[in-house]
Amino acid sequence: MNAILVGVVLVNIILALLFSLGAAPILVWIERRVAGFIQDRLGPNRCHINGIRLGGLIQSFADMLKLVFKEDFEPKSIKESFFFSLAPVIVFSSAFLTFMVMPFADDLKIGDQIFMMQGLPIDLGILWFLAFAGLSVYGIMLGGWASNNKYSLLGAIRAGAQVISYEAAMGLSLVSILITYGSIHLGDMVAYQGTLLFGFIPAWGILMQPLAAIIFIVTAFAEANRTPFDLAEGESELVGGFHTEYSAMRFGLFFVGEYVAMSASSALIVTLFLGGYHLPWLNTQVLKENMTGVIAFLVVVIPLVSFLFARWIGKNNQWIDKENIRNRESKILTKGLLLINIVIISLLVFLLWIGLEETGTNIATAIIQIVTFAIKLLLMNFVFVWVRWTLPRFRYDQLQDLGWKVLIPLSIANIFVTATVVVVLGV
Amino acid sequence: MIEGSLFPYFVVAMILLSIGLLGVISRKNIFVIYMSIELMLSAINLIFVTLSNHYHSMSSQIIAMMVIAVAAAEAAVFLSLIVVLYKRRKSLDSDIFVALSQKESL
Amino acid sequence: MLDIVFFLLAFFAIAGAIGMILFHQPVHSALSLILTIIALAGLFALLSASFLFMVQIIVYAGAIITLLIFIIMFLNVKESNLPKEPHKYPAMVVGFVCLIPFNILVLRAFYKMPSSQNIPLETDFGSIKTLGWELFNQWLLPFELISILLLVALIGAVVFGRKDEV
Amino acid sequence: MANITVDGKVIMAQDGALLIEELLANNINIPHFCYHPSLGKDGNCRMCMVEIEGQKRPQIACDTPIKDGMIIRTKGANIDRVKRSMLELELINHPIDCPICDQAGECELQNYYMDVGLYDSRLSTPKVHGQKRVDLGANVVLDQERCVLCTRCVRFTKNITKTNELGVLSRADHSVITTFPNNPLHNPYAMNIVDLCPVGALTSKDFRFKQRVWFLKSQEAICDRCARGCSIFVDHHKEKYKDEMIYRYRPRFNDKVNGYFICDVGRLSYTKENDNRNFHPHIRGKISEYEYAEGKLLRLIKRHLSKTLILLSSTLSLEEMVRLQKLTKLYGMKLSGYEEGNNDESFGDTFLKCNDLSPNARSFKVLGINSTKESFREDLSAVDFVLLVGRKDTALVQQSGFDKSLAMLCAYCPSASDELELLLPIASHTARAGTFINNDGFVQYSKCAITHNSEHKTLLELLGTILGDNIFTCKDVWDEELVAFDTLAGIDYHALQNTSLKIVL
Amino acid sequence: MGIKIIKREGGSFKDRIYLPAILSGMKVTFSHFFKNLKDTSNIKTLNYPEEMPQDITSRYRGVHLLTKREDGSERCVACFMCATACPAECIFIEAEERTDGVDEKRPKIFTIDLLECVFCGGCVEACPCDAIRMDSGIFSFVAQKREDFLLTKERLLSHQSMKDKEC
Repeated sequence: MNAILVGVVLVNIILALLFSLGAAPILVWIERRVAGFIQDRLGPNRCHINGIRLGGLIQSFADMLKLVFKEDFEPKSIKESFFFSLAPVIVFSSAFLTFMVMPFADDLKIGDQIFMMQGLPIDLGILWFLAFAGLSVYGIMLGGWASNNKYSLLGAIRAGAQVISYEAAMGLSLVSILITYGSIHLGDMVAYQGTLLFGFIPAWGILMQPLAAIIFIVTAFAEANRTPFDLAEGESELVGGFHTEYSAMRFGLFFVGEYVAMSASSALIVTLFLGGYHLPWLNTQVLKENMTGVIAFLVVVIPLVSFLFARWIGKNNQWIDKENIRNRESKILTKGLLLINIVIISLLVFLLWIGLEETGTNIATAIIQIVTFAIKLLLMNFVFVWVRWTLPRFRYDQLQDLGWKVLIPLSIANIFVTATVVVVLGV
Repeated sequence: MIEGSLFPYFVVAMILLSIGLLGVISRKNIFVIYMSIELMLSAINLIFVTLSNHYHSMSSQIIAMMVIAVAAAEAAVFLSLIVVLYKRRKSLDSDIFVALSQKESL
Repeated sequence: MLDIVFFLLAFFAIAGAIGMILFHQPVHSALSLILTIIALAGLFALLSASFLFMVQIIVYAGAIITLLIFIIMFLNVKESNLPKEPHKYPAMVVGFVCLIPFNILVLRAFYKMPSSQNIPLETDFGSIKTLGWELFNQWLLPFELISILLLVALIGAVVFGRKDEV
Repeated sequence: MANITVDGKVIMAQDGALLIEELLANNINIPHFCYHPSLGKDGNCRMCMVEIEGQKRPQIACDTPIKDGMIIRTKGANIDRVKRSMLELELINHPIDCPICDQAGECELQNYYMDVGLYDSRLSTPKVHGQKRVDLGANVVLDQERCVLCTRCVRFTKNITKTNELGVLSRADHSVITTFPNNPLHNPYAMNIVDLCPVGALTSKDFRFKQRVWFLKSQEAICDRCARGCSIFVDHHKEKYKDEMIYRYRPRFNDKVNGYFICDVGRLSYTKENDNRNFHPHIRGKISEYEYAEGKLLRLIKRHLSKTLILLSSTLSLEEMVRLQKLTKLYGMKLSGYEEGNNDESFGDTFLKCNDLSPNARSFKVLGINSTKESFREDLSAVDFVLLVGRKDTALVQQSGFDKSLAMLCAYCPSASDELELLLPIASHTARAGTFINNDGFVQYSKCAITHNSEHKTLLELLGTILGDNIFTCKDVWDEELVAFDTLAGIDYHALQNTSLKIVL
Repeated sequence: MGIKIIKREGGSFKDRIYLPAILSGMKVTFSHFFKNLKDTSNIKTLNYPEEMPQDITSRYRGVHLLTKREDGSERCVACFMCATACPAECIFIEAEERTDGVDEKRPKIFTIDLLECVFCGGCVEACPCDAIRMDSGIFSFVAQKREDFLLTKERLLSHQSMKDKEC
């Protein structure tokens, strides 16, 4: 039993690490490739390990490696060396800790033990996110202040004012969501979203609380310092903003921290508004009941998707020079895909054949929900990237106007409306 | 030895309270004075929360929460006051602000 | 285990507080105050006040001290604008000596307190639900008063911050 | 006196003087090649045409005496056409090799061509080619094609140096300037013809192709080669990533001292300003930081104080000397200006060069600095520490039997420095301003102060630090110290800026 | 003259809530993304250095070259016009006397610091002898050391003009 406990906790921690830290290079890659495609360019596609490019994903690892081995330069003008080093650590760790409470799947029941599928099994839920999102601004402000550089300081002050003002709107928009769900626990919220509205529409947050969803998504962009709210590092006017003076891994921590924060924001948006780990119309209970059908469906769908993907690879993953080692990649990838398919399909068929017990069903449900959550997370991250390469940056007064004059009144109005509806309906 | 006994929490709270008092007494930097006051409020909060744990009563926690709310209100007023004062006097010395009531001296 | 956690948190809280009153630069003081605040939040968590733990971090660390640091940076205080404090350490020593009897008095009172009932706390003690229930049933009037206080403080801050006032 | 009207403006002029002189004196632009104030009129270039009321044709201004009531036009369609025609004539055989020509940028022909209106040649006949590189001797190279035959050079050798090396050979458009067989240009003022030549025909072998003149910046200075103290321009330029280089000295008109000319030796003495300038301070033969060496100098002086002899050079400026004198008086040091080998009987002549090679030895007399051999010997025997300032003749001191501490402040790198306690570089002659008194008693101010990469301090700055009285510039020295000298009464710093002032020695 | 009053845009409710505009912008970017994801062959990116740009004309302002006379010697007479015209001051010339009878003067040293050059073409305009040109067609100049970016006279002379290559 104890082995199961350790195993599940380990799996949880590894998953949290994978979704946050492991996502960083992938997100960097997505950012670059999506930017490339949106702008009719290719994006990074050159870096390879023995011919394997994975569409340019290797480039991210190469860049990480570069950041690790670069000279960790500290300008002479910096007097507060300790705070200068501390700042990226704060940014990174607060972003990282934020992610730790996101539920990847419904509570897992093995035997008679129930496990929360989170990195840290704390049921503080949404408050945890608010707390650490607020702390991450210390890193930015300290970094900017300790850099002893006017650009950095301006960037830090901008970031500070921005986070303080948007936190208010974010908290207020959350209140109406809390009223709707009637809980602060993320698990309860996701469970609520597994139910059906009027019997046929999934009761996802974005449908229940569209206004709160918009406000929350906007403020989440601002909290993660992403375009169109990335004034703290507005390179057109502030060089690099708060991280102007940083280099090597200290810059790397800021860099990764930004992506982890973005990932955490995405995870929260998914959890609050996009049904969390639920597939539409398939909440945990339904999924468990129809596990056989789902597996049968997967047996059919996975090879089909893989086949289409292999065709896409064959068409688009050619290298200009036919003799080059990089040109072998398509064949290797196709073969690899085939191998994975055979393994997964045979496993699934085997499972279908022997039939699943209760624990097996629970684990299978958890796996499906984790995959669902991962896909939703990835799509939400894609939205972040997509927005970045579509929208221009705000001017600073516009940013504050939007925060104080639009979002806060709107969210307060939303609270009123929601509360009224809840009281009237007597839910 | 600690578990079950809440006395160490009171000790910590009293030490923090004393340090806050010392800060108010000895420092002239108006920011530090403000922070010392905040520290004292926090120390009192710790006493309240410990008492709440001691008496199994939520009321002390609610009082602690209200203290935090008062601290937030204080922060808003105090910081806006400091900004105005600093812009006029270019100093953070609390001795300079003794003439706060005399309008013509500002 | 909990003892170690308590000692660590207590150490950080006191170290932060001492640093706060000793540092000359207000930014350093504010940063060491954060250490105290977060350590105090940890102590709250140890006392099973989980909601207050979050509130402490969100409101104190996340908002008040952020605002404080923001203002310190915003004012761009130079070394020459900081007050000279020649009597800092003597005043502290004198204050310390004066405070010893007071502390002993208060701590004796706490020590004499009847020991707590040795019943374990309810599982949801300090959670948001129980706290909210208590707050909106028995403390409704103080809660509203606090709301008014916050509103007044907000208006006061806006009035101070008005340009034509200066 | 006569009243003349030039372009509608009435000018008071000397009756009977040459018209061109008065026009140039009134800053009226009048093109001319052959006329030169020091050489007089010749009237062969015909460039200085003006219209005179009452005369049928345009007249040359350089050969027209002024009469009262003359009405003259230097502008207008007619005169422009005449000027243009003259220029076209000059340019028939002139090669278009301005890119190669050293004169480009300060060429009068180029300027007039630009003034008169750019046009293409109307001639289809080929140009007459001459020799491109005729070595006339004495550092002068002639390009016969570029010559406009103004004969300034010929007249210079005839009238000024009276050596008559140059003449005009052949006729019509084959006429060339040349030397006579076996009689190359050979006189100590020969390079002045390079300055005289209005076009690029005569170029200096020394400056040839070294630098384009439009890059050069000119500063006024006084030549320190001999006691004459001719006025010169220092032409210098700082190329990117390189140090300031002085490319040439040019004579600066000064009617009191040198007129329009300087001697070739003085002209070529600029090389000493470029060579051996960037050397490091040495302490006992080891390279040292400048600040440290400066501190060492201070310590050496403090250690010895009244046991110090300061041997100053006659190349120092008046200001530096008076400051050194103040230093010695303040601490009871000895001061001597005794030098050997400053008199070269073979150097002088009757024109500009003089036998006395010290640029500023007269100042010793003005300030009352002892420069006799006897007192030098006497002082030397009484001291422990000798500081050579601006000079490097350690041999003089050592031969006199002195074997104690020896330090040196000098502007040019000496050969050996091992036996020296301290060797500290100071700014050289063109790197600092200063006042010099020439052998006729003219007090002259040399303004040229070029900043070099090495950033060696000037002697005045060093002394200002040592004395600690914040007097660092020549102006301050004049205001604070030099006013006290009776000999210099009536001379002040501002008056010196533009003129040479005579004092009675 | 009538004053033309242009209607101020952005006043309507649809404009003021911004979201439709944001969504339409996102639609545009997504359509690009999806088109390129579906078929990367439409992307115009060249896989440099495997693929080289083919559209460099002789008017392309590339790395400098020094032209030669018929006898193969340098055309440059070291007149410093290019150095005078250069806004980046990246041309370093040292002149010397030329004694072979072709001309009088030539550059002993002619160095262009490509790290400082801004490729403005001012030197080409200024040259009276058509001695310096930028039509070498070299659009990329790579080196491993700073010294290698100092183009010496020999290297400048060795660059081939596009115009010469064509004929």
